Amino acid sequence: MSEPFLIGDSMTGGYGKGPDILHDCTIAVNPGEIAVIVGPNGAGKSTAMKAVFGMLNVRSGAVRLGGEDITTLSPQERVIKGMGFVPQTSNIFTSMTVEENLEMGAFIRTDDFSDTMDQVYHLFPILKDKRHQAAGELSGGQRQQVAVGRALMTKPKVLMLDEPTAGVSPIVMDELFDRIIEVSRTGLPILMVEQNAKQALEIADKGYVLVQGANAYTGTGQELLADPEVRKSFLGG
Amino acid sequence: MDFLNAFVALSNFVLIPGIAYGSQLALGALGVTLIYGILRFSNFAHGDTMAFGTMVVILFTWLFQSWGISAGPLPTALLALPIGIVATMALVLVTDKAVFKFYREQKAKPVVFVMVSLGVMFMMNGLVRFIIGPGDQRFGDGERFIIKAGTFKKMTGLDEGLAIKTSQGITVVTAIIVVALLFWFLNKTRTGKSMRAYSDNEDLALLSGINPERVVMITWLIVAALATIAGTLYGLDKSFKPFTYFQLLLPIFAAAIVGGLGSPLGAIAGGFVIAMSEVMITYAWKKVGGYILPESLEPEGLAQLLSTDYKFAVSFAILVVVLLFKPTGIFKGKAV
Amino acid sequence: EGQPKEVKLGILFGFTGPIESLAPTMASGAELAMSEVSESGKLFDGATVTPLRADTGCIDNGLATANAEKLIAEGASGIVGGDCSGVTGAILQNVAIPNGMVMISPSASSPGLTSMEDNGLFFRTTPSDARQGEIMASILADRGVDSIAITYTNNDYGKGLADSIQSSFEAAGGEVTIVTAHEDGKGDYSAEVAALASAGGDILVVAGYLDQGGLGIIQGALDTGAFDTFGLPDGMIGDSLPTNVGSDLNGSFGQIAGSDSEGAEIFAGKASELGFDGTSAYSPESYDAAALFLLAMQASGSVDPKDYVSKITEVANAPGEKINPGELGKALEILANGGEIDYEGATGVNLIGPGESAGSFREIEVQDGKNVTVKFR
Amino acid sequence: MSDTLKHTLLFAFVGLLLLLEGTTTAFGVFSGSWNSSLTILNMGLISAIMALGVNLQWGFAGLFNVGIMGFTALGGLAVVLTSMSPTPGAWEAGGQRILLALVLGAATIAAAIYTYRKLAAGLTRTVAMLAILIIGFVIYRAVLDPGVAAVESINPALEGNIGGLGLPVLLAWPLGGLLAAGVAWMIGKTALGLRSDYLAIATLGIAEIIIAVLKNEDWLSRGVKNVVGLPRPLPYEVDLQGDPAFVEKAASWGLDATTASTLYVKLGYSLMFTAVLLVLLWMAQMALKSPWGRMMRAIRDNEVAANAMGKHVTRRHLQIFILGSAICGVAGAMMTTLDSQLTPGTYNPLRFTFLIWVMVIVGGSGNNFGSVLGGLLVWFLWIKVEPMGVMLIELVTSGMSEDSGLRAHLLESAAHMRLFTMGLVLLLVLRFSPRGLIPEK
Amino acid sequence: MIVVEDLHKHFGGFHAVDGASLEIAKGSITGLIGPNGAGKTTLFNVVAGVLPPTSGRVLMDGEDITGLPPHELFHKGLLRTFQIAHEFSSMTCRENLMMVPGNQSGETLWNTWFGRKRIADEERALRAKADEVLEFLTISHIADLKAGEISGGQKKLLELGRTMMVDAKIVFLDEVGAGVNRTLLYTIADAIKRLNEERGYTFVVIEHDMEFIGRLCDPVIVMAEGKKLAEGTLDEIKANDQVIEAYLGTGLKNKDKLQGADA
Ligand SMILES: Nc1ncnc2c1ncn2[C@@H]1O[C@H](COP(=O)(O)OP(=O)(O)OP(=O)(O)O)[C@@H](O)[C@H]1O
Ligand SMILES: Nc1ncnc2c1ncn2[C@@H]1O[C@H](COP(=O)(O)OP(=O)(O)OP(=O)(O)O)[C@@H](O)[C@H]1O
Ligand SMILES: [Mg+2]
Ligand SMILES: [Mg+2]
Repeated sequence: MSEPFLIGDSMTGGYGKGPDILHDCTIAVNPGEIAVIVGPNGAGKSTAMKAVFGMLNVRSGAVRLGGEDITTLSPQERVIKGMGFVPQTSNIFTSMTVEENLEMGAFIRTDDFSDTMDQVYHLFPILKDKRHQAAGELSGGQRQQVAVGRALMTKPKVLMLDEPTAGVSPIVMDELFDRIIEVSRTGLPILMVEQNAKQALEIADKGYVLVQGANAYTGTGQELLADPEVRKSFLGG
Repeated sequence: MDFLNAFVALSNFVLIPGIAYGSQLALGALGVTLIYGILRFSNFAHGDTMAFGTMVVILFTWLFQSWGISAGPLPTALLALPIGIVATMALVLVTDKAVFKFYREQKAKPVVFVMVSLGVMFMMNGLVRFIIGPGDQRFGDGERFIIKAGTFKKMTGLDEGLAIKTSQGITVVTAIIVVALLFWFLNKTRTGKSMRAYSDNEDLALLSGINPERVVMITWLIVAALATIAGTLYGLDKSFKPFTYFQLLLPIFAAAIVGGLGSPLGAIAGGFVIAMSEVMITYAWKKVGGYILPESLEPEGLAQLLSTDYKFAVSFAILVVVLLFKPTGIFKGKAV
Repeated sequence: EGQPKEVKLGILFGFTGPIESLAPTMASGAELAMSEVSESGKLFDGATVTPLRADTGCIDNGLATANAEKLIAEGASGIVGGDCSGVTGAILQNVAIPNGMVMISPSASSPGLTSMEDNGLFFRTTPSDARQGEIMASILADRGVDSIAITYTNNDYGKGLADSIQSSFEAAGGEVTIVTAHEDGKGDYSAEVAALASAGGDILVVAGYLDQGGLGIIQGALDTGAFDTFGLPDGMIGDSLPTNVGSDLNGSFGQIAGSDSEGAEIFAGKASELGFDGTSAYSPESYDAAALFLLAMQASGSVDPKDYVSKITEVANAPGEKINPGELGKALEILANGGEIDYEGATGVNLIGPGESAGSFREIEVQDGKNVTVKFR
Repeated sequence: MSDTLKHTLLFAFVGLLLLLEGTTTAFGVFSGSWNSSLTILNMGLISAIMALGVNLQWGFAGLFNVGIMGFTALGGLAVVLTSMSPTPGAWEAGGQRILLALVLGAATIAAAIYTYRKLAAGLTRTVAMLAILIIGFVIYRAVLDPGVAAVESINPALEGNIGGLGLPVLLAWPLGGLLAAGVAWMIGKTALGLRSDYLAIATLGIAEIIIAVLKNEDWLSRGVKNVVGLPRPLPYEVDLQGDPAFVEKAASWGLDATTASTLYVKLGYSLMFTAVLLVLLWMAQMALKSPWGRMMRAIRDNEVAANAMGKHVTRRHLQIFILGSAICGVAGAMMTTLDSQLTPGTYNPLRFTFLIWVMVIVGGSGNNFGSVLGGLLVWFLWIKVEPMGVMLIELVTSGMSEDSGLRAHLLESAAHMRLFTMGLVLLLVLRFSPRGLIPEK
Repeated sequence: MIVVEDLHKHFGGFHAVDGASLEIAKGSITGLIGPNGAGKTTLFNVVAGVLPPTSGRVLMDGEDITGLPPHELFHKGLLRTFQIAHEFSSMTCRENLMMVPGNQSGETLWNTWFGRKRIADEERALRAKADEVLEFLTISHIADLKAGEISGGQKKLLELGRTMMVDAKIVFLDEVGAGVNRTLLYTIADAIKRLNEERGYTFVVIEHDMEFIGRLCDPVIVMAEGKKLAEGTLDEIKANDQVIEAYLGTGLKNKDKLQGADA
């Protein structure tokens, strides 16, 4: 198998001087693919995402994007290389309006991004109503929509989402997954962490199960869904 | 009854000085509020930054004067102002690199920043006194008055005079321009918005591709400019003495807080609230009363609510009252 | 016997803090007297005098007492200081009296210090406020002033002086329209000027300091046209005031301690040679304070406070040969030969009662941008 | 190195500094005088107590109180009101009137608050409140002013105030705490709803108001004219020097009477202050390690959640605000006792508020031992940066020629090295331990 | 048990809760669902005393509790969790739990100095209780970690754990499930059920996971635009067209495309 487009390869590391959270953990995604990471709480899923994005030091292992080693780049440099990320928590600018949040998503873009913004508003109509409201005043689910919208504004080369559907209503979740599929159809690789694992694995090309910072199971989405052990331990039976 | 004289007296002693002082406080408060809004700490070194900037302006003003360069009716200091601003910019950038950056990387708590800024304050304190000494410096020149009290009396034939100093005029005009610019910059430009984004959520700003160091740098540059302008105008209007500038910190912070930390409009409003309350509440209304009230009602005493001994107490009392009703200031400031 | 080759004198002023702009010239004044004595070679057998500077912060009792202890530890034989009355009291009570150390303050004029139990260890070269108030009232009366407004710097000097001017002036039948304080070190005096203007009065008496709030008040009053003549007590007399204010100050008047000797001018001349402003507040008083120490030591032949303390009043007062600034060498020689002197110094020193300066005064008027002595009182 | 060892070493270091100050003149920084060393120690102990009070408020509960100066001054006022003897005739002349006026003033405010609570928002309420306040103010001034004038006219140069109760001065320490606590209660009731820097500036302002009152209400404590010669809990040095028994005792230790007497008094204060400090430290430490401390930390971390978990946040804030302020009041009373005088003009925020904050932060906020260490160490530096600064200047100028103008200028400005060096030291300490020397666990 | 009468909560001109009236029966586990921004959290906040209502009343066991502050409601047995976790970040997870019970004698200053024995005993019991809860939530291993340094889902569990530290009468759970691993979530569902059956707690649960709601809740209330839209069993709700349109949706549209492409 050739080298994947984005790969966090055998990453080991943790926060600051604390203990290692990740142990030889590998995650990767290719263009047109949706890769989903699942696992118990505290397994290190978010940590793995942050490691790929350069927000913590990996003690060993490497991160490569399009064959280029970006292990030493700062998060901001990775953004410029075309990586987009929606963190799990504090993922919006609470004091800025919804519209400004989206504009900030497009910060590195120099072209006209008004049509991208229209697309986001089309995807999340509620945001259009609230475009001039401070994002901090939104409901939990609305915030989540802003966060995802912000990442889409970047027009990234690879999109990383940490639990994008946490707290959104079923109808919006379906919309969101639809949109994610659509986006991935355009060739954009998508790496996401999900606790709504069943739905997520159904649309996933590739699934990782992380346990205690290490890869426990890896396979296609369908494979994992079919694995009784995985179902029982991580997908709620 | 003589409303005209009453109004002129009130303007001369209360309104005009109050407005000028208010603008000076406002310009100072803008710097404080900006640091708070974007870098999220109360910068106690601001008074001494103002002193430093003003000092450089003074030194160059003297140099220009010795060369015979002047700005006609305007103070020569205005010509030296850009140099002062540049020097102050250099100073704050160096300070930031040498001191504050470390704590930003550590993600230290705001109170640690406050203490660090106290340390910086002490050092700048020493630096300024080293260079120019602790004494009083005067550097105003050019036309001192736009209109003099005596001239006004002759012109209008009124009993009361009205004086407007050039420095007062410049202060007010500058304050208006600077605020408008700043407001536009922060709310409408990309860089301005990125600064607000940074202040809101540093990590996320990073993820949006905003260069935090650039945001910090621009903030300091603006603050340096504001501090130098504020300090120079204050010095032109009153006089320059390092200790006074340090003392100025208190009303400046009061202004920034009443207005709402982080809000440029609030800084302006706060500056006027503080300045006006100092002057108004302790004003002896005797003279004004004498003009507008009928003879029989003329006040016997001074008609003064509180003696001027309490002017700071009054402005702080008003501050506390405002905060009780608007806990984060008039313009809904931030709180970290 | 054991007369030292080096005499150390402490200089304990507020080099930082509210009066930091006054302290350096005060210290220079004191050091001028010391170097004069050293250079004369007449003290003991050619002893040199070494100044030891230390800071009071003006308003920091803790710092001031710690530094006073330090001066004593370093071997100071006397302390020129302190400056602000608060710290002066603290040093006196907690360091000087317990250690039997003599203090001569050039600037603490509070009447409260007069009554303090000081074991005869405390002196000052600045006259007490009560006396100056009477003088000022009589000057005002002579000039036909009917009503005055008073503003004072909000410390014991200003407050005491204002009180005494008010009571003396009212006793003489004048009207005081308002008495209001101003704080030094705050640049804006709009509120004070507004209140003073509203109250009105023939002239405005400014019981403050010429390079502190007093200057700001005068500037503000002139700018707004509130007052055009000012009454200037000693804290406001100095060359820098007419220079800074300009011709508008002409016609204002006041008084400062000084006899009809030329002491003040001589001192100012010597000071400007050395590059400091000898008319700055309390600089001459500081010179006198240091000089008194050294003269008293010479007279007693000892640097032990116990021995020389009794000589301080002796050298300061008549009988004896009058001594002006610059004549310290001569004075030392007279004393060495067992003669008597009457030290006049830069401020016409004359000590009365418990270490107080009696103070004769010069009436000053600003003419053509200069302080001119018009009369002695 | 274990934490305990490190912390012990830090305290030992401060001890060593004081020891050096007492014994050697080496390094140009120390003065080799035990008197000097004990003077520094005594103020250091008081500072440590203040730091403890501030740490209680900030470290435990996250209250940003920048009004320490005001509470310190109130403690000082308590000393005057407790220990001075009453001014003869003042009470009859105007004292009662003043008291009445104060009661009326309080009644006015109470009435205004009552009206505010009872009436619904609207024009009526505003008008009613304004009317009550204005009429109340006029009556208050009408009653107060003659009383004040009467009291202040009694021998104004030396007295002019109502004097005190003539009680033993040691009683003033707890009473100072009580007075500060009372005022803290009033402030807390009104201002504790404010957050972070808003609370800070409000308390700063209130402290300024307290000082303004002290400076200008001469009938109370002579205003800027200062009260000097306050009684002391310890004998006067001159009396000791005149006491043959003491002189003999001193001689038997090989000390002359002057040195012995000054050391005796200072040591006496050191012991008293240390005792107070230890008691307060023990109490603070016990409180911190108990469920009460846990609750406070929870409130500091997240008020909303603590409130939802049944903790009465406002009441707890008030409680700790009062406690911390009372401690500052006690320290203020101790300081005024040590100075033997009340000098309202000396209270300024840099020295009495921000310096204390520096102590807390440098020591390590949230940690009681840290505050004590910070208090002692920073006070030592505050005194000693002056010679250090001069040394620095001499070092810099040593290479320059004798008559260089720059050299003269620098030497002339040496006094300003004090604050400069303070800044430098502060930055260095915070650089190498940003969370303080003894951080919160 | 809880009756909400015509409750309004306006933010400026925006009516977040707009005349909602509902009743929560004693001993029930009531589900509260509705589109994002329907006003569920706001309703919780008003009932729990965090926000003052614009108008309307809240009754608990017949007693008017409108506008009571949260700490008083806590002592009346009303507890809540937060949608966005509100942990005490500088305290350990165990301490996060131990601080919950009210009226601890160690919370009085006097006792911290003079009642140390009693405190020690109480603390031992509390600690045991906290460990039990941690064990139950399968997070014993993080007991001594600072709550600020645990994962998002773990914070959610801790949030839930706090409500288990005391004997509550009614517990409001705001999306405990968001971000929690499904296997664990269903374990939690069982626990809630147990608390409900064995200890008689009443629960109100906001959740967007229908499977979770289905396992647990009866009845289910649907809110939309600040009002009650429907109420009934989950099956009834699922059949309601309005609810489908506003909230549930009809599943993935692109799913077929996806499968097709893979094939
Ligand atoms: N402080 C506020 N200021 C202005 N509007 C607010 C504020 N808080 C909430 N809102 C608005 O009120 C509405 C209801 O919000 P709420 O948080 O109650 O929704 P919710 O039903 O809990 O949604 P979710 O399922 O997404 O959590 C939202 O549209 C939100 O934008
Ligand atoms: N900022 C941090 N500092 C130190 N340790 C952390 C930090 N954030 C997380 N951890 C630790 O790292 C481990 C993994 O956390 P992570 O957030 O990656 O989990 P996760 O798999 O995303 O869980 P969840 O599904 O609950 O979000 C946790 O045990 C947690 O204790
Ligand atoms: Mg996670
Ligand atoms: Mg919600």
